Amino acid sequence: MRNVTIDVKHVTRLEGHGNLAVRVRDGEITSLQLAIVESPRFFESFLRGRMYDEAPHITCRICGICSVGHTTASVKGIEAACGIEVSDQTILLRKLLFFGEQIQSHVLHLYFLAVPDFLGVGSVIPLAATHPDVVRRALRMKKLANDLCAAVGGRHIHPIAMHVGGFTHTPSDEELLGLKRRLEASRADLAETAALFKQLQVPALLRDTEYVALKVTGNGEYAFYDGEIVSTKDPSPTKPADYRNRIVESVVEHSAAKHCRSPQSPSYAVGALARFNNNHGQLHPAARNVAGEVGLKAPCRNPFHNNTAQLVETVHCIESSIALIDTMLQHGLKAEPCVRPQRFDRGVGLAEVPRGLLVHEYMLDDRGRIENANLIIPTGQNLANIEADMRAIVPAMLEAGSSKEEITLRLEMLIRAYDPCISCATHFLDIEWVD
Amino acid sequence: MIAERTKRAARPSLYEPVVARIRSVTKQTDSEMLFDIALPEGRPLGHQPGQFVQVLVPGVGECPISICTSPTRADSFGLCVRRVGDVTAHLHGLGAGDTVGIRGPLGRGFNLAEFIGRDVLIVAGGLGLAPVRSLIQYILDERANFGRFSLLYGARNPSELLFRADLVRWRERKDMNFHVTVDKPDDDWRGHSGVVTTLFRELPALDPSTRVVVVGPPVMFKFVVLEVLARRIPQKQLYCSLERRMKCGVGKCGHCQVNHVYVCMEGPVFTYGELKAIREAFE
Amino acid sequence: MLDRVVHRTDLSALIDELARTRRIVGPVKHEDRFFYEAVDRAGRLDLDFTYCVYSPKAQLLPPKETLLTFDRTTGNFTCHPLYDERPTVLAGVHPCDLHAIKLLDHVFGAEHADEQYLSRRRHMFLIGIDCPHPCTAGVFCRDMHAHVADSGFDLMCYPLERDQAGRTVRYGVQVGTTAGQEAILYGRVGTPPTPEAEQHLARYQAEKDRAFPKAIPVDSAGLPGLLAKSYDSLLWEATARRCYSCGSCNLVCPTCYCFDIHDDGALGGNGGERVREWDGCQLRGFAEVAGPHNFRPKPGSRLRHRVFRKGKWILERTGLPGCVGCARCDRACTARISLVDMYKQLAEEV
Amino acid sequence: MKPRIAIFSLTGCEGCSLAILELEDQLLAVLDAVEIVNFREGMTERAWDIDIGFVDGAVSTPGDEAEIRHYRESCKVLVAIGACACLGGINTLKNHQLAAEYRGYVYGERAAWFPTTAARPIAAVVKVDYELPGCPMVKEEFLRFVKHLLAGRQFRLPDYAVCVECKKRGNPCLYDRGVVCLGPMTRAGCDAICPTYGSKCEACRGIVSPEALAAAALNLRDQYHVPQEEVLAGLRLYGAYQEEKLP
Ligand SMILES: Cc1cc2nc3c(=O)[nH]c(=O)nc-3n(C[C@H](O)[C@H](O)[C@H](O)COP(=O)(O)OP(=O)(O)OC[C@H]3O[C@@H](n4cnc5c(N)ncnc54)[C@H](O)[C@@H]3O)c2cc1C
Ligand code: SF4
Ligand code: SF4
Ligand code: SF4
Repeated sequence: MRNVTIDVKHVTRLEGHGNLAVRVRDGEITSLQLAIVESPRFFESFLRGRMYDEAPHITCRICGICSVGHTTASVKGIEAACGIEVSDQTILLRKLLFFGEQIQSHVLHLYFLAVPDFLGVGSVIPLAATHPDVVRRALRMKKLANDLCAAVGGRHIHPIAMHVGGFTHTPSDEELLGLKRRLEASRADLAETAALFKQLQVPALLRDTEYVALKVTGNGEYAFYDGEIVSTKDPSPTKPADYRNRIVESVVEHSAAKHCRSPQSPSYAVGALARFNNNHGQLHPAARNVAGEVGLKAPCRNPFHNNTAQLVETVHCIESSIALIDTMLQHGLKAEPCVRPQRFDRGVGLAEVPRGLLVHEYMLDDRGRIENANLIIPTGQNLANIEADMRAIVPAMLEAGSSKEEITLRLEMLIRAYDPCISCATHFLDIEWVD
Repeated sequence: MIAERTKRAARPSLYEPVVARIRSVTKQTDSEMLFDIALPEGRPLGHQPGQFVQVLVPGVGECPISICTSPTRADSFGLCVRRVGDVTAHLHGLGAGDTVGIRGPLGRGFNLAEFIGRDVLIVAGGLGLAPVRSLIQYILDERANFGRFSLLYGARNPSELLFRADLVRWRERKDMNFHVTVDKPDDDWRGHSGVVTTLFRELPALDPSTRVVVVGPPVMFKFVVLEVLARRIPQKQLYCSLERRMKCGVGKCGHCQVNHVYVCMEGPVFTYGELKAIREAFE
Repeated sequence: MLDRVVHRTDLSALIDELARTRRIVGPVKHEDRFFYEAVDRAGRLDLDFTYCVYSPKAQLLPPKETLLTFDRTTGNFTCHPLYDERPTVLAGVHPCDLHAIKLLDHVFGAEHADEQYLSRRRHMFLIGIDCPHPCTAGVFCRDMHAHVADSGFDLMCYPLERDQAGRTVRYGVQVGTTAGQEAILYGRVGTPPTPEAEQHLARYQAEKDRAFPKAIPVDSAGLPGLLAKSYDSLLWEATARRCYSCGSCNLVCPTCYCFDIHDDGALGGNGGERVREWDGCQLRGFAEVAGPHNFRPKPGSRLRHRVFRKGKWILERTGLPGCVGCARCDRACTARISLVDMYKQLAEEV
Repeated sequence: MKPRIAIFSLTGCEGCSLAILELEDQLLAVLDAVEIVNFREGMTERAWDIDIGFVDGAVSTPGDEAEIRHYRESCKVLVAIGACACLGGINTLKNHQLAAEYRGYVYGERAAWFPTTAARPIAAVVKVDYELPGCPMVKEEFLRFVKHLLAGRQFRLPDYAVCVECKKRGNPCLYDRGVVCLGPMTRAGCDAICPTYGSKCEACRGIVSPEALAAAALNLRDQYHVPQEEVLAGLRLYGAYQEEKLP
């Protein structure tokens, strides 16, 4: 098979809209694009002129799945710009909320978006009939994560209680205790999930990739909320405010979307696997155990193993949530007023959201209004890398005599493995489809 | 919904309906159906003409409907229901053998003591015939206890006439003075046409002691009252029936309150004299 | 007349004793406001509270409750009423709210008794706490003769003595019912009142009388007359221009008891329930019927309806005041529409 | 026959579609009662013979416009879910800026490469049968909607303000703490979730009635001295802004 044309309009089981187009002529890839057709949203534009404390509420509307992540990066960016130091309690609560979202998002991705591929069905819906226990388990874990978010933030999608400077609500001891019990009970579900993933055949793909993530140096924790930028090619840490030294946004000829590269590589990857590759030593022991069980070893360069890394991170987040709740119960939570701004200036907030490194940068005027904003979303950073992976997969599969359908499915699986959150795309271009 | 511990109390809840069975459903017009309903063991409802019941369709809701048969008749009672919303639409979907919840009889009906031995004039417009039909039947069943009896009935057009079988029978009766009219006659209509007030021409002179009942839409109500008062009938002898939103039907939920009265308790039947003190009733 | 004198710790012990077979509900402080809340022991209550933002109405007529569950099978159904019969001690009810509960008792206990309300009420032990001075500015309980209560409680506690921190340390207790009597005897709390304590109470009451000012131009007996002359006042429409029709004034009011009933069916299956929920005459759809026709479409007529209910109609129907002057409605109104202001303006008009 | 359901997304964050998946406890019962035949975010299969279509997101490009017309043709009942679909949502913030400005700011010289229009609720383009507002849509309301539809009952949105739910929950009122909350003028149905978690209502479910909006204009200016532009900025956030209705 020398000529292949693959067109997938609106790749399914993705957050947002993406089109895939591959042209192979005489065994050579003549064009390959993952095009983002999500409507442009102009967040950076309409943030301008709004008050500083509105930024988290506005930017969390970038994406329903990672709204906690956006809120977190946003409050951190604004706080940096306002010289606000939040209390230890606030940080504890933020981390717990963050874990809630991490679990929620990973479970959703693993069970609803990825598992159907492995089990050869089109969605989770038929699984309700064929594998009811699997679906029930997925819903149970998702609900636990949701309730965790709700107890801290009011709800998971677009959290309410988290503001610049602190929280307007604190969960009660009873709520925390209840959640802790359920988190502990969920270990059984995690074990079953690990067992399920051990059975699944993960396609192989090895390509030299740079993995970029936040890292808390020293004996610090596995980075989600805090950290500096590192990568598998350049482990020296870069401060959040200097993120532009590590992330170069650029325009690529063949694609209408902005791509990202690093000083070291034309493309790089962020996300669960990137975090695992950089920070695996800081995982909770239970998570490390599961990594061993399912055979995930750092450095792992197979992007399909992003799912496996998500599973490992889910274990880490559950265990860390239990520890966080213990700390909270020990110290007791009290209502605290939100910390007020000291100044209005420039600030950068970074966070490792489920899909990878998220950047929120703000410039405020002297009345606290947003003058400029720059938001870099994980999926934007991964796009170039996804395309590079696809360029490696297609010739290899053609070589192996795979059919067009097999190639298409494999490419879709690859895209889904990155769990791209296309509705997050703040500055992707909308392109007209040309055949 | 509530995590509270709950159990059955010794006394019954006022919100618990009696489960009653529909014996038959008869189509009246395109939007009205007549339901014949029996309580368990043929128990009589024990109502007065002019009272109403709360009808429950579980899962949909409850609504007040006037009882349109006389307590002197049979071991069942009638409800004539116009389809306007959720509950009424679901009622229209039910058939013989189905069950509904019934609470009642509720409210204050016609004060029969006031009517007995007197001339009676009933003027009904549209669906207003339903609540007064119980009184009409009562008078006809106890005909000897009343004086001269006249009934004027108006509908918008012939297809909206209710209780057609009754209309035929009433017309044939010698012991009542019955006239019917439609606002907009069609080609087949042979009877009187025009608004209901035009039927007053067909009436003999009214005795000043006549008890008059007027039930119908607000506009009709106003013009009929003018006709009646012009014939020097005292306001306290003039009766009408009010409609309001109702939830509990027993003077608690507040929805049917009009100024100081609860329509479900002091009404739905009021004399015009009483109504005048209820200013909001005319707003 | 006092029946007992108890120390604050005795009162706590008494409540805890009662709570061996009952839940405890009473004022709990959150930031600087008090709310009725279920607690596990009396020590969590703050009986020196000023006022509770919400009245105890919610304890007797919950914002939302299931009246019946039903089960539908083809063409047939059965209904099961539900009751909340948890024995409860409601500790810390001010006289105004005791008056309000009396009104609720009357409304729900009268003709067509509401067993869902009454069963809850019958299982409620009420401990009143008298207020030595107005709980906050703007109240007009005195004008409504609701600043003192001589019945409607199981026990009534008069705060006779305070410590330096302003906490009541000694209460004079008056027994209102045999249940109250039994609780005192069974709990063996406090000491019999001495003549000195009686004098103390007399002094307390005299001081209280001076502490409660007149706040509106007429009292509860004069209100019906004032309102009768004000039906056509332009004040209603003028004031209502600011009214959101948000119903907050209704819902926080201890004497507003209007409700809605609706059905909630289960998804798939034949079960479901009939649910009662708070409603309020200020809400736009309150008097709306199918059609749709709204019998009270204008905010001005709704506002007038509420004020007439509070000041005139309930009193005339029940003989009990329809408003106890707690001013919760005034405080809850974010448009700052105030009964006190309206009464003052109406009095100036006539 | 189970009703055939589809879930579509236009310009938005897809949080409303996600909220359906977050019904966890009732999701299996919902899946039992209906047949989902088209849901890009959650499944590969797609069908176009649809009884009820739920759409989240606003119409903000010519592409969206074509899509929504196609959905309208394919669905017997069309339901707008979420603030974006019902009110235009947060996307409408750009409507208050000059197009050249907001496009150029994000895309620089290449702004001309792609088309965009003012963000609009979908009812501005096609007939919408029901709206379930909120940012995100309230999943309990979605469930109530589905139950009503399955039982053949008419679905109505609450026609009262958020304060009602706040009171039923026994929340302290934010005005009591000096915070100007938009609850009194906003349509309820969210169970007052924001005030319950200590945050002011931001009117994501839209204005409850013209009278309430008029009252707000008077009260916020006269009683709370909030400058008009701040009131407008607040109401613009989720598209609840209704310039023509302000007195
Ligand atoms: C005393 C009395 C007697 C009545 N007698 C009859 C009769 O004999 N025949 C008949 O067809 N109709 C009668 N009605 C009107 C009937 O009650 C309404 O048409 C019915 O409530 C509409 O309910 P629905 O659920 O179909 O409409 P929806 O619009 O879906 O009603 C929603 C809810 O609003 C309330 N509601 C709506 N309209 C009314 C209304 N007009 N009155 C009271 N509550 C209302 C009900 O609680 C209802 O559940 C009477 C009303 C009253 C007050
Ligand atoms: S009307 Fe106002 S002052 Fe009177 S009892 Fe109700 S809330 Fe209190
Ligand atoms: S609280 Fe105020 S604004 Fe709300 S309905 Fe009552 S009077 Fe109107
Ligand atoms: S907090 Fe907001 S929504 Fe709640 S009662 Fe106050 S004004 Fe109304």
